[in-house]
Amino acid sequence: MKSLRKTPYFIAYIVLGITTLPILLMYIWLILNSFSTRMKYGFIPDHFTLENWSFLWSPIKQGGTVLPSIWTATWNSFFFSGMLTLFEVVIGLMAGYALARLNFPGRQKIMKVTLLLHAFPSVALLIAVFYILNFLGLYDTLWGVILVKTALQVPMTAWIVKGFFDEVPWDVEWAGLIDGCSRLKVWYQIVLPLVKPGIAAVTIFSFLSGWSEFLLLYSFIVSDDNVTLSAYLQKLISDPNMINYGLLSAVSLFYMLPIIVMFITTQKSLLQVSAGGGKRV
Amino acid sequence: GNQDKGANANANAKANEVVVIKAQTAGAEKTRVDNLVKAAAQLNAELKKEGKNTTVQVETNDFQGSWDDYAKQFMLSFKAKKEADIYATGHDNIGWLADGHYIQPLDDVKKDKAYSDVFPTLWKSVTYKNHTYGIPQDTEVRPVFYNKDVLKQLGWSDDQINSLPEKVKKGEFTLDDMTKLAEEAKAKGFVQYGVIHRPVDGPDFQEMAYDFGAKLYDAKENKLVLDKKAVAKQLNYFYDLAQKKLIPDNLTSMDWPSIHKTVVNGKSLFFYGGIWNVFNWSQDNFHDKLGKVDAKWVNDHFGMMLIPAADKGGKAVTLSHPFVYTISSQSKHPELAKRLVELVADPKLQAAHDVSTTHLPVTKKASEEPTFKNDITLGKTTYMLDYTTFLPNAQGFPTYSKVIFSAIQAVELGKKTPEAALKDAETELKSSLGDKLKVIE
Amino acid sequence: MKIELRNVSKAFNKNTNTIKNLDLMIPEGELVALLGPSGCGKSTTMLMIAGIIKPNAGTILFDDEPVNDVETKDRNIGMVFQSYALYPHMTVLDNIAFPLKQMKVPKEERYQRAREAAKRVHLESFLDRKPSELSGGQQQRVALARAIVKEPRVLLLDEPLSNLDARLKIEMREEIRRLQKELGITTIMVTHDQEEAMTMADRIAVMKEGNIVQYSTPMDLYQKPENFFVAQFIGTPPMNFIEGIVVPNENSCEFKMGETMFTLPIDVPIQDKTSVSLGIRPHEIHVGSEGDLQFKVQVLLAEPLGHATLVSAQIEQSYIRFMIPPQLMPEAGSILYLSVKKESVHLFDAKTGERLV
Amino acid sequence: MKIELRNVSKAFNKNTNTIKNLDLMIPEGELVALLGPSGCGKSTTMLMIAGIIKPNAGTILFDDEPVNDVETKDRNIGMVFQSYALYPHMTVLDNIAFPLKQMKVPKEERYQRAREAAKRVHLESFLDRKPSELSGGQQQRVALARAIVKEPRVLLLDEPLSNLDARLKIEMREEIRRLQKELGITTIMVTHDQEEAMTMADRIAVMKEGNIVQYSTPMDLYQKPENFFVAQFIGTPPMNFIEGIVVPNENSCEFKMGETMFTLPIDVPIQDKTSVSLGIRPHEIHVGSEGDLQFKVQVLLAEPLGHATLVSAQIEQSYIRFMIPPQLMPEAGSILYLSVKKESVHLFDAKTGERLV
Amino acid sequence: MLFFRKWGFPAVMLGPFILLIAIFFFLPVILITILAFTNMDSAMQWTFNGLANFQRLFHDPNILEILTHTLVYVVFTLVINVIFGLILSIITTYFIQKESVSLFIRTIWMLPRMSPPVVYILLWLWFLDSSQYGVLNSIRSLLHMGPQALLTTHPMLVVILANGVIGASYGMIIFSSAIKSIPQDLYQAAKVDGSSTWSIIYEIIIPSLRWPIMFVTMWQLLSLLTSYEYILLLTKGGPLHESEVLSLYSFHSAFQNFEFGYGSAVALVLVVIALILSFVMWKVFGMNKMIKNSRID
Ligand SMILES: Nc1ncnc2c1ncn2[C@@H]1O[C@H](COP(=O)(O)OP(=O)(O)OP(=O)(O)O)[C@@H](O)[C@H]1O
Ligand SMILES: Nc1ncnc2c1ncn2[C@@H]1O[C@H](COP(=O)(O)OP(=O)(O)OP(=O)(O)O)[C@@H](O)[C@H]1O
Ligand SMILES: [Mg+2]
Ligand SMILES: [Mg+2]
Ligand SMILES: O=P([O-])([O-])[O-]
Repeated sequence: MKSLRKTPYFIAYIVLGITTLPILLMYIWLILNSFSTRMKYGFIPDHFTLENWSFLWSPIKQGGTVLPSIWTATWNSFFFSGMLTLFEVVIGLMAGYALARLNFPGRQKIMKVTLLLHAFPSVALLIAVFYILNFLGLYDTLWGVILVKTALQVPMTAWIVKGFFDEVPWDVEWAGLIDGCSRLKVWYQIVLPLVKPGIAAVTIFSFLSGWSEFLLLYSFIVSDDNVTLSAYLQKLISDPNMINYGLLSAVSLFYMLPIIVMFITTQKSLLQVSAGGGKRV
Repeated sequence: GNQDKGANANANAKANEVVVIKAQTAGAEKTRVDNLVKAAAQLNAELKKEGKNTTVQVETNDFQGSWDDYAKQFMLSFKAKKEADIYATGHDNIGWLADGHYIQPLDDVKKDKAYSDVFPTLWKSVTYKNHTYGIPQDTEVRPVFYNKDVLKQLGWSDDQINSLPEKVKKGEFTLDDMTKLAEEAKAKGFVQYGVIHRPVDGPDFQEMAYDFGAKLYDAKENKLVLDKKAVAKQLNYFYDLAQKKLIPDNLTSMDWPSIHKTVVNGKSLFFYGGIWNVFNWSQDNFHDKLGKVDAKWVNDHFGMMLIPAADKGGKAVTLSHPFVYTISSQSKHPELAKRLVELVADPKLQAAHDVSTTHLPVTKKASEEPTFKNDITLGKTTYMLDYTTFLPNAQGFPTYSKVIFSAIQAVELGKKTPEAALKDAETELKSSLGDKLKVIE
Repeated sequence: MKIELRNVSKAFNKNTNTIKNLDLMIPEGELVALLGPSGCGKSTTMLMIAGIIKPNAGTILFDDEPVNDVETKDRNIGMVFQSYALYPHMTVLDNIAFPLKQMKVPKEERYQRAREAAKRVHLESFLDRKPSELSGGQQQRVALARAIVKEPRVLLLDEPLSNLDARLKIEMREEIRRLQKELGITTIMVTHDQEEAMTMADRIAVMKEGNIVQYSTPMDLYQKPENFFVAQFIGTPPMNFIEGIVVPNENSCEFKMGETMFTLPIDVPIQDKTSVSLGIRPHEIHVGSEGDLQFKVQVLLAEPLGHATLVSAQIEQSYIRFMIPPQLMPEAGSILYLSVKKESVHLFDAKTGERLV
Repeated sequence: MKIELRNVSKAFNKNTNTIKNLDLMIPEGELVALLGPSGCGKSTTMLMIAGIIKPNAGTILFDDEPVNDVETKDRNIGMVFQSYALYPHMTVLDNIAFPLKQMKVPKEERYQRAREAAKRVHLESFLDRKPSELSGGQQQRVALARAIVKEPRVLLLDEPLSNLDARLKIEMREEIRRLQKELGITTIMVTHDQEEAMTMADRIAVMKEGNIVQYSTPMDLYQKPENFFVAQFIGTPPMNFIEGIVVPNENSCEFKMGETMFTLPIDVPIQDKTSVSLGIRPHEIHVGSEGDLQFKVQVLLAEPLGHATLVSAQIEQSYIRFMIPPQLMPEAGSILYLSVKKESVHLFDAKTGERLV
Repeated sequence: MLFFRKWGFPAVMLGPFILLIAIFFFLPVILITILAFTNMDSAMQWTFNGLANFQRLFHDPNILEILTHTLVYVVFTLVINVIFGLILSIITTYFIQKESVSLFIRTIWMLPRMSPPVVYILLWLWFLDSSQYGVLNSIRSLLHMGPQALLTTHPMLVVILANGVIGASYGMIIFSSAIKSIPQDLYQAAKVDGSSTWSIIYEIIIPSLRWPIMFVTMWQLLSLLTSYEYILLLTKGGPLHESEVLSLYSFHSAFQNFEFGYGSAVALVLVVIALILSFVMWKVFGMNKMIKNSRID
């Protein structure tokens, strides 16, 4: 009786285990690889070494070049992703709210158009975007790339958060108005805290996409001062004959670390959902 | 164009103008632009002597990424007028760069005495539509590596082993001989594979076409050429290798490290490589036991030879992919840029670059530099420049190369016969290149 | 503040008007109760006064100024929503202090006042909880405290006490009434508790299907319901109705139902054979023959209520209920003689529902 | 189904037990009302019986079988949540049909039965609406229909009628009672409406701070409250209490408060000078001197209720409220002579709250 | 004034959004549409050539094969993405109540998305490398099994798996956030009404996720149609054309062969396909109904 009741759980865990384990192993492998000179049979670490991690304290040499400091790249990545996230999340939340909760003509059209824009491959857009950026004098500037990237991503943010805004009970908004808020204030004082899980989701996505952005930076930034972590990685692998895989593993783990931390912290906000209480209208 | 970083108007009567020249290269070999910085010092000294109030400052940039991306970036930055004055790139880009009016002809630089002793064939690589659009910076060759240990096991004497390159050069040892030798080594179980080549598309495959006597480009008509007979032979060659199981089943899906490991650990008798591989193998732990291996070790265990001729007495070949300096057509200081390019030909600068990056010099003088001559690998391969070939400079060549590679892949995987593969390749080339293609039956 | 609704209509969809040409005037400082069946449009009316829902037609006036275009936040309203509408992410204290925060009351004073309001609704020991950790009644009290804390000019209470126990309810009523009187807050309250409406309201508006059917003082409503709907709606237990026809005599009226016939103690001329409903409140029926109208019934069921016994009985085809002293417990089937005083007799036209007497 | 709670405790946090060692036995087929102040743990008790909240200690038994480990879905329960908990994405009809769907009732029959249930709660014309398009009372009725549609063995009703108007409430009460009786569904109902509890329940459990203070029949509870808490909690308007001390005489007892002193019509021996609360229900107080206990008061306020007038008056320091016939309207300040019958006098120890008489 | 009251707020909320998209998204879209009718190449000249690009596309010997691959790739990856995303989110939010465990699992599934794409793909390549140095083949050889070359024998399968694993995390995050927003009392009511675990998933959770599911499906559909990065890194569309999809083809044309005009034309074809699919989905999902009116007038 009791075990029967557990069947769904049992199946769920099996499915989860079978599919999750390979991924976990892949990354454990990556970690081991970064700490060893060689892997026996391809997967058993051999000599423990910290050499691959030396980029943390001394710039690495590759061929004839010395790569820039990883910390500069990290800072640049933070700046770029941070700005992108800020723009994207704020603008996306505003638009998502308008699309979910305000009455104005053309709402459907805006939604359709923004969705369909996504059907245009960003590669194809690259050349066209170049002409725009060049026209605006934003070519070879970080802000230009931030704006472009925001524009490409913000429809997604708006669409996602619209779903979350839809679920917010109307009566708390009403109460906010009664208590003397303008609709703008209702939006950020009352509604936003209630869609925290949604904000967590879009924040992590936009930060992530900023963090790993490569193509746009690479296409629209000529100068070398703005090297980000993804560009740094690109430097490591640009010559397929000369990749130091141990180093690459270490750098990519380093690259992943901030985003993992960020992910965990934003996900923790899921714990603080305050749904429930009262009769929802 | 390049910008003047502000005229430095001093209280001194003579205002000194600082001219910034931007130079860009791609890849790890940063000496290509660093040499320009050194040349600038020389230039500044000369300018001073000439009594000019100009100081040249070279701003360098090394792009990391694929060649396509490098090209793309140049196009865009050019349109935005932010491109480098001196753009170093593979010679095969000259076609589209010239067609797009991105770069200017450098015929006068060619005439400069600094470049008077360039290996003559190299000028071919930078000529497009009867003009010299680039100045060779360095070059390399793509020899076949052969494993000395395996040959020893096959009973070859040291002398025989060391004279193999010579025999190849003379056309005594043919491609067929090479295949047979590989077969023997494999049959005897000394190696797992007979031959290894690169796993992805690249110039190496075209050297085989040249080996079979192909013509890839018609300069007069400015058209790429599909030489069907030669290409058929080329496809047959790879088909044959696969049928005889001399190459790994899935060679074209292996990654580079596996290729290097296979070669370095002596699992294959031959390897279609490039001289820079010697440098690669010293950079990472490819050897199962030794880890990184230095040039000496490589020369002890491997020999390098030209690609054996297809027929007895025929011409052995190799292929080079020279790096060239080009100068932007929008450059505000073309004269200064040209002078820089002249000064950078200095043999010492060349030799330093070549030795540190395992490349070959472009001038005779440089090849006689002691530092260069003493290099264990380079000294031995410079002669190959006399046998070398180049990729066409024409636009559309990447497409051509990709289609041919697909065909090779198809025959290797046994998915198509050489005839079928050739037919499909022809259709595809006609479709994508249109009137840029000329087919020779 | 005087509140006036003029000819207000509201439709949620094209087919039906939820509110139909509603007129209502609430004098300054009065407490008006909205009473009506479930779904008749009480909450909708409230939301329109609050400015959250805009009427499709008609005008809403505050102190004779049309406010249709005034934003909710500028109307200075306190409201208890039927669903409470607490802010789930804020503590009780923050919920209550929120309106003050919007008024930019300094932090210290704000919390001071919020704490006082919480005390009034007996929530002083729950200040740090989130709404989801409160019981239903506690949530409702938070809503109440939040509505009154800023001492608004208009108070809208949509069933503010429905989830409170009887004792607390009485206390809260008094609290609201006191506050409302002291500050002269114009208040509109929806309630289903008629006693609440009767004891608290200056006036009662009885609604039916989006309209007001009677608007007057509690006593008036009770004693002189203008039509059948109000009569049957007001009063618990509800008024008894006996269907019959009127046969006028020279100087009185006979009431006829089936076999039974009795004299109505009225002196208004009524057309012959009018189908009528004779209404009598359960409390007005007495055992014995001391009244002006007399009839006998057969007992069906007697239920003790504590302070009285509730009897259900049959007279011809009609059923009636009435109270008798708690000591009495008539058995089912027994016959009782009942009487009613003249003033307690209500007569309605069976067709139009209009009051005849 | 017989339901029993044995020594059940539940704590939401470490500091306090919300439910403390609660014992309760509900015989098969009975309707028990839970009555108690806001926040005393009624809903929590219901949720524990439903199996949604697991008790920290104690056992819950259905037909003498412990069900602590039986999942909610296997308990065959119908429940109206205090918050309704309607499924927002389903129409009214689908909401009501949902429990049947879970029982794999064929589609046609399912909708047939759901429609019938909807009709019982007068929602037949709202079947296609989503819950968000309903009024509060309509939502509550959906919840009610959903709870009864599958004719469960146990019905848990958490204030199921709080948002309905008086008439509908009476109707629904009858509906529930009929269904419950017909099918013998063991029912637990939380209500704040004492009349509801009195008329509907077979027994009433009065709760206070997570415990049951009296569990007995409605009449018993009304007439013989076991302690002060129950006495003051049960009955609307609430019982009047006069604080004083008892001074026993030879064959009777004197009650003394301040200057005033009067004889208590009781014959139980009580210790001298015991501080007591003398409780009298407003309905039991009559004007005049026809009772066993007599005293005079000064009128403070008289409110007309329709069927009676509610008078608030003062006797020494205590305030009392009582009903007089609606015709009387004493002026504030006037003196009234009142009397109470012997049976209507309740006496509680002021310290322990225990009933003395 | 009144005008501002009515339009001011939507304008403020939507203004930056519209402006940004109009300039950096909508305008480029128009430009590439024009571009598709030119023969722009590496010289970057806007010379119009009418329908030539489309004629060439029509006669392209590979186009049919590429279209088929696109379809297979999109459909299967999409199914994995959405279904698996849903399963993962339900498991980590509903089944596993312990938040730390859920978070751990979600984090693992996010790792592929959080790794640099090149490294993620390198991991696959290392594992699947057809030589004996590939991890999979190393393990197989320990077990005395012959080497496998999944990348040559089943390139599309690998492409779908690699993309599926990444894509699943997208749905997972959005869905689990949405599940977390479902009020608890709905589960309680459902349990009281006799719902089993399956039916709670089916009747309560999934209907509450209508918008996210719909959004993720449509968005991922379009993303997959237009995405090529991972394929480019993993197989470059090969061997032969076996894993070449339309967007990759567009990329190859535009940025390897520098035929920008032709590349844009290929992209336009893609857009037309996307338009049709989106339209169908829009109808299927009843999107119009999910755009509700404001309840504040
Ligand atoms: N999730 C929770 N966390 C902490 N305390 C809670 C929680 N739920 C309820 N309580 C507390 O437990 C007590 C009992 O709550 P319960 O909901 O059972 O009250 P109730 O008797 O139903 O009250 P009401 O009549 O107001 O609905 C209350 O004081 C409440 O504040
Ligand atoms: N958003 C809506 N869409 C459609 N109809 C609605 C909507 N809101 C309310 N209604 C309908 O309008 C009518 C009036 O609703 P309202 O909430 O004003 O009733 P009410 O008088 O407050 O009832 P209750 O006493 O049950 O709360 C109801 O029949 C209801 O079904
Ligand atoms: Mg209402
Ligand atoms: Mg409760
Ligand atoms: O592609 P290559 O590295 O051989 O020039």
